[in-house]
Amino acid sequence: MSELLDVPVLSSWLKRADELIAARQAYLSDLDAAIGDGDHGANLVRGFHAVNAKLGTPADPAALFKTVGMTLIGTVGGASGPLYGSMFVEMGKAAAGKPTLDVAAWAEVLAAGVNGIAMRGKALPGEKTMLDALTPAVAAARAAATLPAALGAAAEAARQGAEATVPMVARKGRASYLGERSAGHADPGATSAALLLAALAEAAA
Amino acid sequence: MSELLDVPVLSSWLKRADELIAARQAYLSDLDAAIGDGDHGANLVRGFHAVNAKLGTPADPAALFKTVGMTLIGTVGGASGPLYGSMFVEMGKAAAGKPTLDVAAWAEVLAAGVNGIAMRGKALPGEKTMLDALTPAVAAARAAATLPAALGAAAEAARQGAEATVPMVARKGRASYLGERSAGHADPGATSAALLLAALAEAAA
Amino acid sequence: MKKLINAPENVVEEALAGMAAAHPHLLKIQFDPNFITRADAPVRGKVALLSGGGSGHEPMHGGFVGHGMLDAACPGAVFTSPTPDQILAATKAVDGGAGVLHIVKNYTGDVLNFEMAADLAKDEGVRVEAVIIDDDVAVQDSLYTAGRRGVGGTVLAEKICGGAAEAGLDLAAVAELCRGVNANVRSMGVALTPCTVPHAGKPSFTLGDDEIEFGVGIHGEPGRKRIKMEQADKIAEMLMEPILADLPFKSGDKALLFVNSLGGTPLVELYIIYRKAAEIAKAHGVEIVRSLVGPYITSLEMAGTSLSLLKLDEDMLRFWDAPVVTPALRWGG
Amino acid sequence: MKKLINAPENVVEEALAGMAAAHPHLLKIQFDPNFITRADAPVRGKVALLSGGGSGHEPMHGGFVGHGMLDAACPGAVFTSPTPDQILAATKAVDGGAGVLHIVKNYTGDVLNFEMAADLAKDEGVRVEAVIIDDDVAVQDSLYTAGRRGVGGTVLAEKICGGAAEAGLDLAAVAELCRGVNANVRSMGVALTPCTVPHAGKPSFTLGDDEIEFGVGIHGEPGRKRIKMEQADKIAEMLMEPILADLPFKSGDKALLFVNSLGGTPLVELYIIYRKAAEIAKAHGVEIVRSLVGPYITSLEMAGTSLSLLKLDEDMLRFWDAPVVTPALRWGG
Ligand SMILES: Nc1ncnc2c1ncn2[C@@H]1O[C@H](COP(=O)(O)OP(=O)(O)O)[C@@H](O)[C@H]1O
Ligand SMILES: Nc1ncnc2c1ncn2[C@@H]1O[C@H](COP(=O)(O)OP(=O)(O)O)[C@@H](O)[C@H]1O
Ligand SMILES: [Mg+2]
Ligand SMILES: [Mg+2]
Ligand SMILES: [Mg+2]
Ligand SMILES: [Mg+2]
Repeated sequence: MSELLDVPVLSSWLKRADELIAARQAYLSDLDAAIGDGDHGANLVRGFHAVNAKLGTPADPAALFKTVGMTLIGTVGGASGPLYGSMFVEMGKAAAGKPTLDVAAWAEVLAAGVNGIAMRGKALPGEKTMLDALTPAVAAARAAATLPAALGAAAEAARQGAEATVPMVARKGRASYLGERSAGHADPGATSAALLLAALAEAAA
Repeated sequence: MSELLDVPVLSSWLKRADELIAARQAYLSDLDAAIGDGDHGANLVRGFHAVNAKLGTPADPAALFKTVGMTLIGTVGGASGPLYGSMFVEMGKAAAGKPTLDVAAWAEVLAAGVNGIAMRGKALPGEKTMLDALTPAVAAARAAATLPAALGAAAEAARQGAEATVPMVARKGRASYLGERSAGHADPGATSAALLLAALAEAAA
Repeated sequence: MKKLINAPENVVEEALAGMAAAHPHLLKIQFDPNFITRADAPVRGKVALLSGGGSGHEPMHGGFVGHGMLDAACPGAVFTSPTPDQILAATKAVDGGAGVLHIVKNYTGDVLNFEMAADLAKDEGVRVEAVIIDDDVAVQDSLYTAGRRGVGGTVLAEKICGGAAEAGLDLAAVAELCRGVNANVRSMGVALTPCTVPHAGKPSFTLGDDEIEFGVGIHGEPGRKRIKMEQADKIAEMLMEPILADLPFKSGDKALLFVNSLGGTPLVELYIIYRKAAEIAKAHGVEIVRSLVGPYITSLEMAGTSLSLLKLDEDMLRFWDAPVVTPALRWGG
Repeated sequence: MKKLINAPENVVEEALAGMAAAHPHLLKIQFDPNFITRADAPVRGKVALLSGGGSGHEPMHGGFVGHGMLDAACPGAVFTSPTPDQILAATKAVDGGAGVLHIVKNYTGDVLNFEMAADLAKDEGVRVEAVIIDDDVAVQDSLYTAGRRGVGGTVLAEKICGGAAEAGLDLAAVAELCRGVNANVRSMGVALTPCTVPHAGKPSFTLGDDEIEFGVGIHGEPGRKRIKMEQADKIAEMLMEPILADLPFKSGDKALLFVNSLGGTPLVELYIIYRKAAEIAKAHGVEIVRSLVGPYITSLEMAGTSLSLLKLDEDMLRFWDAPVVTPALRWGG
């Protein structure tokens, strides 16, 4: 595994993300049906299919992230479209001018993306959203010394973060309407966020 | 058992008819659901409840039959309302001036009633309608020597006539829309007609 | 059975009370016998239009009472035709001196009850004409049946004749127009699920998860055949084919296409069907110049659709476009 | 899942094509990005009204496009909010120089997508105001949630603001009126059955034969509580009580009562509910001066109803009565 993320690796990330999400579509939608409206799987499948169809051969990571972000914004809809879209748009801004990303750069790019979600959604960790997977992933990436370690640790932190949403009471998004009844189910957005980071770790391996 | 039908016996007939129909409401409606629209039981329950509520103490059989006929016409609706209504209205006309009915008079009153149905519905025996129970009942009543024999034979003939509708293909009423698919089910109107004549035999016994 | 009702025996009366409360400016409602008239009935000198039938097909007919459509509607029990006393009372209530047209769907029960009522009304000096609507091509051989059923074409006949009566046509002319609409409209329906009549308490028939009832009647009467579920485009084809063949519709005809929900089928699906049905009509050379899409003649909560295609002449088009102000159809007024 | 569709992924586009075919005089429909505008858009000098949201709630919003109501509607995938590019394109298409009001139902997805679109439109020089509708009293504590959901009140806001825009009010005034409608309307719904989103292929939740979901959302979101089935009168009481208490409605208030079908509940049941709800309002001293009864904001084929009660002032009443010519609401035009 290389110490740098470049356009080919990032492209294969998005391909793997598409595969993983398609494979887990029903599961994601079931999670959403339990505490939301049951479309999260379909929303992301639509988005990541479109991303892979549109991607082409971007000049650099910044261009790649921007295309991904704009495509997600234009095809996903729902809450997750603007949120994941903003994440990639912000990642694109943070990656500006960098032909490749080393471990430190990647941690900061990811942090910028996650911050984009937090700004757009006005959410904090602990409110049972995708942030509960992504915030620990940023911390794990920042703490790692090598890129492989960072990707693996981020994926694992996101997985645990998603799991940790199970007992939480939702305060943001559709699940919040349920109040206490939202506890006992994993958050679909946190679960899909963990899948995205798992896809990256696999793609870069 | 008396050799004459008078107002008290005829009144108890209608009471017994109401009971029998209420007890078989679901069965009648199920028969109607199979080849029609499933309301025959409810239609007749509504009608015979109303008849018993309205009946009072009519002056003679003619008045009694007329009240029954008009009440059925005013409360049953559907095909069976005008048909059974016409039957009783015609029975009233045929019974005019007779304080009691002996076996011969009863056979002719019944015949007039059944003819009323045939005229109103423009139907012939063999078309899978209430006429298939009632026409043989008229013949049986006419052939009997005593009133008890006439009532028993008419009830039995109607029962067999209703059973005989099972293989028939409907040519009249809602069941006719089914064409060949109407075969294999007893006609609900023939079945309720047999119940009416059974109620009379029981009430007069 | 989960329904927003109190007791099954009160469904019709309570719904009528709700209609009266919701539409005080449009409707007057009488109980025992039950009938609905437009608020300004009788309209002097105008031919009055009266229709009726079992309840459970709402908005038909009560929702079509008002300026430009029906003068009166007589609701029977659910799926059961009204009784002659209702029809008689309504007929007398709306007669404005120019006579009353009874628009009757061809079901034995409806025909018999309307016949009795018309006889009684005539005895009382009211001029009555009756037109029987029988537009359902699902029932094929009319020699051996009670004849074709009256379905979606009824809605179109009521609107068009309502416009004509408002325009001042006399009883014979409105009746003639009504017969003309009936002669030029063909309909066919399909059910995806049964419905449950409140007093029956259970579904009127059963359908497998992958079965549909093709040619179903509006009372849940079994249809032409039970077939496997198909895609919307195929179903639109299967409905349009016998409709087009039956009149027959010819290239150059102008027509109104009515895509109706039987109750449980949502609008989004009706538009998918509309798209294909209009395409088929076009391919056949029939120009669709007017449309109606929605739940107008329903079977309680039954899922499914019916298509009606009406060949329009100038008069029908003009009276279709004429103002109508009723709870369920309203424009131009 | 038995539905009159072809492929789940084509539902929205095919239904739009059907709408375009059925209503050529009223609507123009654009694809990719998908949006619906009134046929005469942009209307010079008039404030334009735009709304949107997931598909599956028909006739909302596309059925409300036309003279006197919306200038544009943006349909997302079924139950999924539309995307900013749709909203941006529609905003530009209907801006007649007087600015565009975005009427947004309060769901995170809708709010975020409309926000992004409004930012982009402003960057391109279009004046945009957004009003968030949040009338659903089922969601109680708004400090710990995404806030109350936008439901039936949306339909009323769109009609009333459409009338105001047609009358020449400017963007600030129409937006202010819209906020006023939202501040004076309260809604609550109950589901008797779930619905099935085509691309999910199975019911969005499950309910026992004797259970209902009280306070359900229009996307099948679980509601306040799951309770045993009750009679219609009791359900009307349970819906009206929190609605009346919340504004609170006071004796002497004039109001509009909107009894909505979530899709699968037939009109006859809505009128039974209407009857009791109007009775309760009256007992509370609230005078119902206008009504709306029917399937206007639906959740596919879900059985159930929602009630909305809007306290009317003179302006709202006048703009409610103003002419409207859309596929789903039409009068006076
Ligand atoms: N305000 C918010 N901030 C961050 N994430 C959010 C917010 N609201 C919702 N989400 C995330 O979005 C997910 C739902 O996405 P999705 O189902 O696609 O959209 P919708 O709720 O509009 O149907 C939730 O599981 C949650 O993780
Ligand atoms: N033309 C007819 N002549 C005689 N009997 C008829 C005719 N049409 C229908 N019937 C009888 O009426 C019965 C149906 O009655 P019912 O269910 O109450 O009315 P509907 O068919 O209007 O729902 C049939 O079973 C049949 O016996
Ligand atoms: Mg969702
Ligand atoms: Mg029947
Ligand atoms: Mg019947
Ligand atoms: Mg959604």
